[in-house]
Parts: sequence; C-alpha cells; structure tokens
Amino acid sequence: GGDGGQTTTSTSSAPASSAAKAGKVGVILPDSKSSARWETADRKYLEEAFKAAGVEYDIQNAQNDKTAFQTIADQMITNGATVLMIVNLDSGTGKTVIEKAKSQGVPTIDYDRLTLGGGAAYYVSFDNTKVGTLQGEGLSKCLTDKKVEKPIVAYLNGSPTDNNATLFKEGYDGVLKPKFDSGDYVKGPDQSVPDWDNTQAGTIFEQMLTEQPKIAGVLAANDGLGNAAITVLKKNNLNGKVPVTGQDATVQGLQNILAGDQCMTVYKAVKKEADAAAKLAVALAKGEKPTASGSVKDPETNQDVPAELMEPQAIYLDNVKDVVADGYVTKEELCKGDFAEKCTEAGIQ
Amino acid sequence: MNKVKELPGEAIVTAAEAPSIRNSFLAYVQRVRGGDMGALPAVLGLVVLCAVFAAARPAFLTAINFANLFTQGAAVTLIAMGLVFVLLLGEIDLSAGFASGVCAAVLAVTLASAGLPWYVCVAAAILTGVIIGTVLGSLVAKVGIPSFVVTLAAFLAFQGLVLVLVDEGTNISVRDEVIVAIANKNLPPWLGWAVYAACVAIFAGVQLRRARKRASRGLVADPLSLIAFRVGMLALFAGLAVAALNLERSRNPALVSLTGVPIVVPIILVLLVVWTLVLRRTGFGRHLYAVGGNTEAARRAGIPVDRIKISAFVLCSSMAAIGGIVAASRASSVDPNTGGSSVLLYAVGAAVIGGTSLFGGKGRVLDAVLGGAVVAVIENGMGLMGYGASVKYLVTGSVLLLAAGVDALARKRAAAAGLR
Amino acid sequence: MNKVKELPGEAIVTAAEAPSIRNSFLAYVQRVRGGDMGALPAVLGLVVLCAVFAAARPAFLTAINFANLFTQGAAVTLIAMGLVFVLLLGEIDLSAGFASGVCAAVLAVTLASAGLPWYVCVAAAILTGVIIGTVLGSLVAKVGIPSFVVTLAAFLAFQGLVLVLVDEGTNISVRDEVIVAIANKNLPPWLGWAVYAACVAIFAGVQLRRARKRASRGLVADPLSLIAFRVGMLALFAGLAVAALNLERSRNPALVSLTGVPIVVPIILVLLVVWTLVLRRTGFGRHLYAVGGNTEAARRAGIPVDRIKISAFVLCSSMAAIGGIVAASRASSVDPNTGGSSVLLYAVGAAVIGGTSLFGGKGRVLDAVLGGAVVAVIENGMGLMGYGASVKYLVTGSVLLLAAGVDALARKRAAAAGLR
Amino acid sequence: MNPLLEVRGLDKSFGPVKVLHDVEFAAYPGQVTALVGDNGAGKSTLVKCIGGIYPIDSGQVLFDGAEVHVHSPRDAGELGIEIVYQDLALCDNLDIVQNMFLGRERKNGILLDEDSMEELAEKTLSGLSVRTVKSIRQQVSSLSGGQRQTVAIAKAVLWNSKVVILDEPTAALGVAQTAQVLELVRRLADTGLAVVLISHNMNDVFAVSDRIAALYLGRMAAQVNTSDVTHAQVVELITSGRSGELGLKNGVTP
Amino acid sequence: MNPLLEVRGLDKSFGPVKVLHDVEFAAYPGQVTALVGDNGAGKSTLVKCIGGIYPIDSGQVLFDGAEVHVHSPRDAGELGIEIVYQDLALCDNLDIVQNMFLGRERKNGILLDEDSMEELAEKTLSGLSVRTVKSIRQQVSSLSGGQRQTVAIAKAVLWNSKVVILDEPTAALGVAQTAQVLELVRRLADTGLAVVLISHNMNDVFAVSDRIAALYLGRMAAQVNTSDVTHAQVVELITSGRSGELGLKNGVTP
Ligand SMILES: Nc1ncnc2c1ncn2[C@@H]1O[C@H](COP(=O)(O)OP(=O)(O)OP(=O)(O)O)[C@@H](O)[C@H]1O
Ligand SMILES: Nc1ncnc2c1ncn2[C@@H]1O[C@H](COP(=O)(O)OP(=O)(O)OP(=O)(O)O)[C@@H](O)[C@H]1O
Ligand SMILES: [Mg+2]
Ligand SMILES: [Mg+2]
Repeated sequence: GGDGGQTTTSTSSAPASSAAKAGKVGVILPDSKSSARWETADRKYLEEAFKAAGVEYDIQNAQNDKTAFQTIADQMITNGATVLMIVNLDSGTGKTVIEKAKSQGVPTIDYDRLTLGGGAAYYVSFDNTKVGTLQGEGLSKCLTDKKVEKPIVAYLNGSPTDNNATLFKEGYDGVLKPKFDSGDYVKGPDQSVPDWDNTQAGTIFEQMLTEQPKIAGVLAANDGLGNAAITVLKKNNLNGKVPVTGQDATVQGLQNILAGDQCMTVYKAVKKEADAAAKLAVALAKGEKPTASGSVKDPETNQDVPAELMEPQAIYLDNVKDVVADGYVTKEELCKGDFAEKCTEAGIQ
Repeated sequence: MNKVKELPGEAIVTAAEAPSIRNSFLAYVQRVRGGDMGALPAVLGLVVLCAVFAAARPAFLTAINFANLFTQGAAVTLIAMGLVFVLLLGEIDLSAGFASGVCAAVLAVTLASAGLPWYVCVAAAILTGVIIGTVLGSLVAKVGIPSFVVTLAAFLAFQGLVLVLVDEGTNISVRDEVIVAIANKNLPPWLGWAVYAACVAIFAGVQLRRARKRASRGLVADPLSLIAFRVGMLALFAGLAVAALNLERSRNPALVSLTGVPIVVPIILVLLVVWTLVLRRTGFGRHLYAVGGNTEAARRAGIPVDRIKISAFVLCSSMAAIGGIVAASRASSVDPNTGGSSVLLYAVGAAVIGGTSLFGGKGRVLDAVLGGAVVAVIENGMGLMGYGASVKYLVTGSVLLLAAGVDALARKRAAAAGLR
Repeated sequence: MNKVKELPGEAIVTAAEAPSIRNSFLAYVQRVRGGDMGALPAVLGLVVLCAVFAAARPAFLTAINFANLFTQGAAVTLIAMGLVFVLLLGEIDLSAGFASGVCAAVLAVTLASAGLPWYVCVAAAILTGVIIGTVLGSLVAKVGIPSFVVTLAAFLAFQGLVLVLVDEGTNISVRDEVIVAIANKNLPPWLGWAVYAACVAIFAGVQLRRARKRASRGLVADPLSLIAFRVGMLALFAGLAVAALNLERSRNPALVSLTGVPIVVPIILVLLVVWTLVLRRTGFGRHLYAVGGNTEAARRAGIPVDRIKISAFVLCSSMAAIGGIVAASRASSVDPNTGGSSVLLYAVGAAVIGGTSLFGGKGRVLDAVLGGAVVAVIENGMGLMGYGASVKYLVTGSVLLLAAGVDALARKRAAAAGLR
Repeated sequence: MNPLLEVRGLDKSFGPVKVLHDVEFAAYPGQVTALVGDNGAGKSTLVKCIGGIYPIDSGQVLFDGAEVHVHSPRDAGELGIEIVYQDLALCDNLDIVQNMFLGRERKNGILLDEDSMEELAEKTLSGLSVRTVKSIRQQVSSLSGGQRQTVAIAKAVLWNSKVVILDEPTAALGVAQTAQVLELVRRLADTGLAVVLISHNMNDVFAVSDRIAALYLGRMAAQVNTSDVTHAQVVELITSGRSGELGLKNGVTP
Repeated sequence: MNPLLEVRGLDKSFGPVKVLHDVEFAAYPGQVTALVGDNGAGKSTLVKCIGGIYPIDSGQVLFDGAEVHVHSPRDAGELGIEIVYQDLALCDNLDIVQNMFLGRERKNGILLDEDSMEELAEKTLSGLSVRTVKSIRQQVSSLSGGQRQTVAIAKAVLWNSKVVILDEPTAALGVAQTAQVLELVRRLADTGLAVVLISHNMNDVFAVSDRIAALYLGRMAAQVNTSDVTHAQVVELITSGRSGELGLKNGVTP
C-alpha cells in the first residue's frame, strides 16, 4: 500500500514489560527503486508477522545508499534492537554491520542476500542465480515457441553497480551461453542499465535495435526494463513478435504478459520468504535458538550458514492466475479496463 | 580621405553600412575572428561528435537513428530549456529532474486511477509544475534561502513524493493513446510538409514585415536579398530534415510503415520559438537578463526582482512538467526513477554546454536545445557502440569533455582578444 | 564633549576601545543585532534540529548516538571541507563524490591485491586524488571549460573508473586493521584526555603569544581576562564532549567495552585547524579569497590565477581522497557505489548550509564542518525516527529546509540593514 | 516656496556604525541644490536612503509636503524621483538602449518596441556630446568610464520625473561632456524640476547651483543660498563642519 | 634624457573595433606625464595594454630602452610598473589592509605578518587625508566612492616601483584629498619615478604635469611640454585633435 512507510515502529501495541522481554527486531531493506517488492510486499508481510507475534519492530529502507545503510544499523542498535535483519547492499558494508552487531550481542539474519564472509546467524532467501536461470530458460522456451531460427538475443542487464544484477546475469548466462557457443542462438548486444532506470533502458534498447535490427529475443532483467523494451518494440510494431523476459511479477509485467507482449516473469513468493524470516527473528528476539531447514556454504569462509531457501517461480500466460491466487497482486489492480477480458481468458477468477 | 575613414568614432551612434548578404557574411566572419562566436562552438562540437560516431557506426547515419535522436533527447532538452530561465538568474534548480518525475507521476496516476481524459491529466501535471515552481521560487526570493539548498531539499522531498504517488516503487503503465503518441508516434508525412511550409512562410513574413517597418522609420533595415538568403537557408536545412524523417524507416515496410516527423519535434519547436520570443522580445525577458546580469541595478531600475525570480522558477518547473510528460509518454510508464539518476545533471549540462552561464545573465533557450542535442547524440552514439558499463561511463565522460573542449577553445580566443 | 564623542569618524583608522570580556561580549551582541552573524545561524539551526530530534526520540541524546554522529558524518564532512576551496573560487566540483570512490578503490585494490603496507596504500590513494585534481584544475584553468562541465564529465568517467577498479560490480573488502580502525575504533580514554589537554594548551599558548606580540608593537591586543574566558569556554565544551565520548556505550558492557573518542575526530580536527590556518594566515589562502571575490582584481594584483585554481582543485580532490579512505574504513569495503548516490549533493549542501557562497569569495572550512554536522544530525535523527522510504525523503527534505530557513532568516536581517 | 523633496531628522546606521545623524535636507522645484561634503561624509548614503536602496532607521521623507515611505527604488520611481547613483548600476550584459529603458521598456502590444526605443536613445545620447560610442547596440561592459557615466545620466533624464538626483555625475567626464551635463542640469531645473547635484568640484557647484547643502561627518552642517557664500566658506564647511556663523554649533575637532 | 617607458606604433582592436591606432607614448623618469583625451579616446585602453591586461595587436613597449613583452599584470609588476586602474579592481570581500597588500603580502615564515601590514597600511592611508574610514579592517565593499579610490591609490604607491600610472585618480576625491594626491604625484616624480597621470581636470594637469600627451580618437595627437602650451590649446587638442601647428596632420572632422 502507498502508506507502507507511515508508522512502522509499533510503540503502543505490546505492553512495555513484555516488549522488553521479547526484544525488538530491526529490519533494513535495501531500496525502493530497483524493485517495488521491498516497500510494497516485504514491509507489509514482515509487519503483519511481527504484529501477530507481538514483537516490537523497526523497518527502514537504506535507499541504495551504503552510508545510510550503516547509519540505520547504528541507529537501530541505539534504539534497542536485539535482532537485526538485513538485506545487504554489498557484502562489505553488510559484514561491517554484522560484526558491529555481534560485538554488541545482537544476532543478525541475512534476508534475501547472503553477506559473504559475514557470518550471520541465519540466511533466508530466494536464490538470485536461480532467478536468472529461470529467466534464461523462459526466454529459450518462448523462442522455441516462436520457432525462430538462430535468434539474436539481446541482454538488458540490471544496474552495473548492483551485485544482484551480477547474480541474475550469472543465472541466465548459465542457460544461454551454451546455446551461443553451440550456435543455436546468436549473442546480440549486451548492456547494463544504470540505476535500473527505465527511461535510460528505453534509449539503450532503442539503440540496440537500431544497430542490430534483427534482435529476436530480449533478456530484460526485470519487468520495468522489460516494459521499456516493449515500448520500443511497440513503436516498431514488433511487440509480441520478440519475446521479452522480466522479473518480480509486477502488475505491469503481468499485464504485459496478458497482452502477449511479454513472454514471462519470475515470481518470488515474498510472503513465504517474509514469514520464514519473521519466524526466525521472533524466535531470536524471544531468546530462543531456532533451527533452519537447510544451510548454504559461504564461499568466502567455507562455513555453513543455517538457511531457509525459497524457490522462485516462472510465470507465463497460463499461470498468471497463480500470482493472483497467492494474493501477491489483486484482481482489481490487474484486471482493470481492457484487461478484464484477457484476465477471463487467462482463467483469473 | 582614406585615412580619415579609418578613424574610429566616425560612424557615430549609428549602425555601419547597409547590410547585404556579402556584407553580412563578411561582418559575420569578422565577428567570429574577433571572438564573438554565438552558437558556432556548440554547433562545431556537435558536428565533430556526429562525424566520430558516424565513422564508428554506419547505423548512426540512418533515417531511423535520426528519428531516434529526437525522441531520446526530448525530455532532457525540455527540462534544460526550463532550466535556462533559472540559470539566467544565477540560481540553480537541482530538483527539476524529480519535479518532472512528480508531474509525470501525477499524470500517470490521474490517467490510471481517476480515468480522466488526457487533457485534464496533462493540465493537472503542468499545474503541479506551476505549484512546485511557486513554492521553490518563493522560498528563494522571499525567505532568502540559497537556491542550491532549497532545491536540494526539494530534490529529496520530491523523491519521496514520487514514491508516494507511484505506490512505493511500482511502475504505473501509461496506456492513454494520445499521451503515448507524443513520443512514440509521428506526424503523417503530408502534415510534416504542411508544418514545414507554414514555418518557412511565417519566418519569411516576419522578416519582411520587420524590415519594412524599420525602413519606414528610417532605421537601418535588412535588404531583400539578405532576407531571401536567410529564408532560403532555413528552407533548405529544415526541408532536408523533414525529408529524412519522412523516409521509410520500418524494418519491415511490408508489415508496418514508419515514417514522418516525431510528434515531439513540433512541440519542442513551438516552445523554442515561444520562449525565445519571451526572452528576447518581451519586458519580462529583458528583466530576467537584467536581474541575472546585475540584481542591484535591476532593483534600482524598479524591476520587481522577487516576482521575476519566482516566475523563473515557475517556468522552470512547468517545463520540467512537460519534460516529465514526454518522458512518461516515451517509457509508457512512470516509475520512481523517472526524472532521477542522471536526468538533472544532463539537463544542466545541456544548458551549460550550449553556452549558458551558471553565474547568470547569459544564455538562450536555443543553447539548451543545442546542448540537449549534444547530450542526446552522445547517449545515442554510445548506445550504438555497445560498450560494457565501465567503458561506457569512461567514454561518455571523455566525449562530453571533447565536445565542451572544442567549445571552450573556440571561446578562449574571444577572451584573449579582450572580449568577454 | 558628549555630543562630540558620538560623531562618526572620531576613532579614525584605529580599533575602538581596548577589548575586555564585557566589551567583547557587548560588541558581539551589537554585531549580531547589526546583522553580522558569523557562524551563529548555522549553530542555531543545529541546536533547533537537535532539540527536535531529542524531543522525538530520547535515544538521540545517548552517548552511543553522540559517538555515532561523528563517524556517520565524517566522510561527507571531509569532502565538504575540500569543496570549500573550489567553491571559494566560484567553481564547482561535481566529481568529488566519485573521486573519493576512485581513491577508495585504489586504496582497496592496493591493499587487497598488492598486499602493500597500509601507509603506502593511503599514500597511493591520496596521490590519486592529487592527480585527479591536477587534471580537473588544468582543464578548468588552462583550457577554460566551465568547471560544471569538466566535473560532470569526470563524474561519469570516474563511475566507470570505479567499476574498472572493483572489477565490474563486485566489491572489495578492506581488512587492514589500521584502515578499518580509522572509522570504527576509538582512542583509549586516557589518550582522548591527553589530546584534549594538548589542544587546550596549544590554543592558550597561541592566544597569549599573539596578544603579547601585538601589545609589544603597540597595536590593540586582547587582555588576559578575555583570553582566559575564551580558553575556558573551549576547555569546558571540549571537555564535556570528551567526557561524553569516554562514557561506556556498549549495549553489553560485559561482552565488550566501547568507550573513547572515535579516531576520525582528531583527524577532522587536525585538518580543520590546518586548512583554517592555510586559508586565513597564508598568502595562498588570501589569494584564494581574492580570486573568488574578484578574479580580475586578483589578476591585476599579479596573483597567478591559474595556479591558484589548479591548487584548489588539487586540495578538493585530495580531501575527497581522505573522505574516500574514511568511507572505505567505515564500510570496510569498497564497491561501485562508494562516493556515489547522495554523497556529492550532501557535501556541497553541507558547505552551502554552513554559509559558503556558490558565487565564490565567501566561506570557511569551519562552515563545512558545521554544515556537515547539520547533514549528519539529519541523517542520524531520521534513522532514529524509523520512517518508511517515501516519508523519510519528504521529512529529510523538510528538515533540511527548516535548518536552512533559520539560517536564511537570520541573515536576511543583516541584508535588510544594508550589510551584505 | 515649499520644498518638493524634504528630509527630516534622518538617522542611518550600518550595524554598529552610525553614518547619518539627524539629517535635514530640502530640494526646491526649479532649483539646483548642490549637496557637498568630504569623502565619506554620507552624501551617497543619504541619496540611497531617499531612493529606497537603504531602509532608514528613523526620520521622515516628505514629498510635495506629504510624508512618504519609500521602501524600494520602485516606490521612488513612482513618486517621480530619478537618481543617478555614484556606483552606476548598469547591467553589463545588456546594451546601451536596453540599459537606458530598463524597467520602463516601450511596448507594442506585449512585445517590446525596439525601434522606437533605439530612436529615442540615439537622440538623447547625441544631446550629451557622446561622440565616440560605436553603436548604441554595444554592451555597456565595453564602454569607457565616461561613456558609462553618460549612459547612466541619459537614462535618468529620459523620464518625466519631478526630482532628479545626480551623485557625482561629471566625475569621469571630459571637458565638453561636463559642460553639456551642467547645462542639462540647469535646463532641467529651469523646466521646474528639483535637481540635486552632488559634486566635489566647487567650480561646477558655483556655476549651476542655487542652493548648497554641506554634509560634515554625517551631519548637515549648513543649507545656504549659493549667492550668500564664497568658495572658501564652502570649502571650510566641507572640511571642518563650520565657517564663521555657519555650520555645526558645537566645536568639532576633525 | 631617455624615456623610462616608451610605446611605439601600438595598435589595439576589440573584435572589429579599432581603438588605438599607431600610438606613440613616452614617460620620463622624474617627470609627471599627463595623458589627456576625450571620453572614449582610448586612454584607459592604452594603460591596460601597458599593464598587460589586454594583449596588443602590434607595436612595441620599451622599458628603460629595451623592448619588453608584458603578457600579464604580473610581468608589469615585475618590471616595476604600478597602475591604478579607472575601474578600481578591489576585492570587495577583503578588507582594506588585505587589498592594499594583495599579491605582495608580508610574511613571517609561511604565515602572513598581519601586524606589520596593518601598521604600514595605517601609516600610508593617514598620509592621504583619509579621515572617515572607521577601521582599516573594514571590507572595501562598505567604503564610499572616494574611500575606495584612496585605497587603490595607497595600494599603488606602497611599493618601490619605477613607473606609476594613475587613471583618473582624483575623480571621486574631495577637495583636500585631491590636493594630497596631487602633492603625492609630484613627490613621487621628484624622487625619480616616471609618473603618468590621466585626468580630465585641466587645472590639475597644469598644476602637476611636466609633459602632456593628448589622445584623440585613438591616435596620439601631440606630446608637448606643459610649459609650451596653454589651457585652451590643450582643450582644443582634446576636442578636435589639433590646435594650430600641433596635432594630427590630416584634417579631422569630429
Ligand atoms: N554598507 C556599509 N557598511 C558600513 N559602512 C558603510 C556602508 N556604506 C557606507 N559606509 C560608510 O559610510 C560612510 C559614508 O559613505 P558614503 O558613501 O555615503 O560617503 P560619500 O559622502 O558619498 O563619500 P564620497 O564622496 O567618497 O562618495 C563612509 O565612511 C563609509 O565607509
Ligand atoms: N572590451 C571592449 N570591447 C569593445 N570596445 C571597447 C572595449 N573596451 C573599450 N572599448 C571602446 O574603446 C574606446 C576607448 O575606451 P577607453 O576606456 O580606453 O576610453 P578612455 O579614453 O579611457 O575614456 P574615459 O575618459 O571615458 O575613461 C571606447 O570607445 C570604448 O567604447
Ligand atoms: Mg559618494
Ligand atoms: Mg578611461
């Protein structure tokens, strides 16, 4: 919701004594611009979970600013947080924050992104490389459906300064590079979009298309970039003919899928992730020592970090309804105006 | 007699000989050699850039790329045109980028949720710009906070405002056909030619009328031959541009035809003409230059300095609103980054490259358009080159420096001659 | 006789009565009422801010938060201190933020890959800053490209350079203990007190020596009582600060003890004193003000204007390098965003809030520190408030405007009295 | 005759420095009033107070017998007070014509009527013996000191004002130009305007003025008819604040 | 006697506008040379060419008989040429002492020696009849016109230079101050310096100068000994470029 940021510090709900006993959870989200999920989904679900557990919490957003990230961490500990849950902006800052928290006796949870060498108590995430893999697989599926011979594939990568973008790229490169090498596909232009800026993405893609008019598939790293590419394709009446990928299952992306302009998006069931993380945090805040279902190896320290890992899901036209069924987007926002008909066709109730 | 003619002070308080093509040309050459370059350095920089890119990538010179250039550079150019007003005063507006984002978001939200007709939504967006400008201008002029600080604060606040408007980070699609057409559709070729014809005719008419009026007052007026030459040059270059844009540039002409002048082009042209007229031929424009040149002198001449300042901010934010509308049209969506990242710096850069001074008192709207063209060409060319992120940043920086360097060296000669 | 005393022009070409505490205080009050505020508006804004935040969040006033403030604001303050030199000339350096990123990256790379001792790496980082400054300064002073354009180009190029240095988007950890200590460790309490004692002693010594020298020349000198008062005030406030920082501020004192003055504090203090001395007591500083106040006058006075300009850019970039080192230390890592996002705007904002003019000729290094404190307090306080993303932007913008508004209104009185 | 412009008990300080003390001053229609005084006496400050550049601390300004409050140069202009300031205040980035009509441009609908402004400017300037200006479309930044001064004077006399105040108008002017300006000053007064002339040149003062007001260290030492005093008396008033019967009452050591 | 400073065949244009034509000019040690000319004749431009402010188009500048190339005010200063420009060029954001020592600060190690500069500035200024300056630590932006001019003059005479050029130094000065400056000019020449004085005031010119050089529309009309000409002749030279035998050869209609 739009008021996601209004009152995040619950001060009144729980009685002071029990709150003191239960501790307080500080959550730092990374930004609000690369993806809508942080402010619209994660914040909401985490708040709900903490409220239900009667634990005090403080959720803030670092706006992609490392300095602010550290400052917020400092301030949360100052404010009495006993558990810290972070989505790091980069491992270096993340590690500093984790170590500082540790030195103050505050355990941390890595949320969504693993802090390399950080040694957080728990790790809860989607696998970002897996997201990229799904995108790569999705694009090749759509290209196969379109029966294009030796298609030229263009990359519209995320922000060059965003480590996640690097991970996504690893994922889809893993799928597509063998095909380039084998000559099934032809590697087209490959550019990154500063700050995930959709306007710049438009220009960049337009120029790709000018230089290489035969682009037959676009691997766009998220729905916003995908939409930028689709706008340019529309201008050239190529929309629907050139498959485009996406990520985040935004209303915009899903609508583009319904309209047939976008081939797929990747849906990350944020609620599951948030619930799992909140469960761990609440337990830690209450002084318990919860166990996680799995673990991952920190490649830097070679230590196992207890982890809860979620599976991202590829969304095509035929399973758009899953996202609605999950409550991640509502039917009202998705099936507005012209899309009502398409929704019915796609079987969305 | 010969010797006497050379004496300065001869042609006292009157313009020299009657102008003709030849005389005008000679005078121009002399002016340039003497250091008064006008738009020449910027044009020179532009030509160098285009040559470099055309040599590197043949696609740069295609009709489709020529058309791309206009739509790609439109938003930044429009914002830069507005910034000229504020820069003329020696002030700055750091928030112009995000102001365009706010206005674009207002447009998108009213279009999407309220379902109002497009013109109401456009009016709402521009009104938002006017309000923003009024607030910023009043804080600068009446409260006296430095514009850098006011607009830095606004830069932060507007980021928040955009986030609120777009629901904390979602993208809002813009699907209204009229709005989307602005940056994505073209005039039908015949209309392009019609507009072209009208422009040339009006230009010729204005020039002729002016000359006749001056002649009738006994003032030095341009002769017919010179006017014919000017009109001819305009007709030639504009005609070439229209012809190029009317070429078929579809990749699949059988499937779909893509021809015509992009709709933003006449929008920018009209605004360019209007603001140039305002700056050069109205009292408001004159006062803007005066305040920028010497605020104290303007105040002593009875010019309402505060009002002029506020108006400049209003114009700047309104132009930002129009830029935001074009950006929203082009992306067919509005997101929290609309107007963010490099938009502002590029816009100020465009104005400055064109020759507008950050100290006020010097600049033209045309400068912003030329500078905007430089920025657009760089972005466009770099997109074609397909460099990786880091190389792209490095090369973009160097190319910008190159274009500005050509300009600076040309102007340096003027300064060396003792002219400012 | 009484009447005659009132006449202006009496105390011809000499300072008025001998200063004493009472006279100095009265003179100060009169100066302030007459409109000459000095640092007062900035301090006032700071006090208002602190009061607001302390009222809203009691945690704001804790020892741990006080210590946080210093480390949080250090990097921006250092960059702002460097920017003062460039702003004094009426120039701007948009690239200072990313220059700090480049230097930090150089530090991290040399530390990580070459495995050199920390002081060599620090020297390499600062040298990088010097080189950057020389190049920028030469382009501005010798080639004559406007500094806005040069540093905008550098802003782009340095982003690319950082990306190259950190290998396209990964980040490099900084593990060297000395470097990490700069922003993350504290002086042992006894050393804090020792530094404190030394500072107070030196200050007292300098003041006394100066007064004695002036007295011996027959010039008006400060009396002992006034000097004692000044030294006393310094001793009091600095003592309180050191005492507060020496309080235990660990949340878990059993687990780990956390006391002492953060190491960055003496670093900033030393730089503040050095640069203040350079600006106020050396020929270079005087020439910097002169060039900023009236370039032509400075040139006519035989000041090597180009050299002064280049030096200012060198100092600015070097301070950016130091800021980058502190930022790298605080984050214990360097990534492509180091020095990016809001760093530059905050740094320029800090200098301007403190009272430095963007038109040149007016500003002090202390201004940058005060302005940096305002920015740090806002960030720190906003962190405590726990707003959501959009609200935070909105409130931060408003708070910045509030602080600057207090300042502006205070100064407006001065302007109204006919003083500038 | 009643004064057209009158100042009563005017005080003005800059911060702690008091520059004008209880100053009385009057200018009559049809007369040239010379305002004299040493460097730093406060002449320009007094003019700027009248012109609304500086706010006054206390005292009254009367115009045509009624008290007026001049808060800005705009107010002064509306009353019909036209001033040539010592620090000329021209816009260096504008040309001569633009500067001369600044703030009172002639219009033709909403557009500026450049042609008629150019004509009028040319006429006014040539009446002031300006012979070396290359073009009246020249930027004023490229003018010589005397040319700038002439432009400023021309600007002020272009309007139908009731009071014209000239702060050292002839300081930078050549011999011929000075003569022209003095003649102009006389002509303006003869058409019924109240003219105030500030000058350090006693010859000029005695040549054109009807009355002389002498400021001494921020106080009005005397306002006398020119015909009642001698050269030497005025110089004495300027340098020591009193001369015989005239001047400040209490002995003032300079 | 050989001239200390000599200009030969100097041409200077601003863009298409030719301001100085083939100008010859000489200044002798121990003499005051008055440079006169109408407004816009080119006096200030000539001085700025000598001072290295403007580059010259062609011609020679000789110092002590040897050709010199003055590319910047720094070069001029090093030769020992000190100039008070008409557009004073003070730094408004600095105080009086700081302006007076600008570019030649006294040092004490690496730090500035403020005390000795303050002392010296005070002494120099009081020698110029400046009595209304409140404090020599006042910013020059708050000075009156005459006070600014005095500071500029004091600044120039503070140094041991060989040539001093003063461009209308007394324009804004009061009676007493003018007298002091003229006396100073005479004193400087008497100590062997070459002094160039630009002035529109013929009384001043005849009072102190040994030689007079008259510029007319960018050309040197005549260089004569003061004792050889009359007041009227000089005015004629200024306004029409010739007077009897003297002046430009070809008839020039003004
Ligand atoms: N803004 C200011 N701040 C402080 N003092 C000022 C300011 N303006 C003027 N003064 C002082 O006020 C006094 C009077 O100045 P004013 O300019 O009125 O003198 P004046 O009579 O015009 O002298 P002049 O003949 O030199 O032009 C001077 O001593 C000057 O230093
Ligand atoms: N930068 C410039 N560009 C163009 N013309 C200029 C420039 N500077 C001066 N001029 C012109 O050169 C001529 C001579 O100017 P200069 O200042 O030398 O005159 P001057 O003899 O000093 O006159 P005054 O007695 O008024 O000071 C003038 O006509 C002036 O308009
Ligand atoms: Mg005066
Ligand atoms: Mg001159």
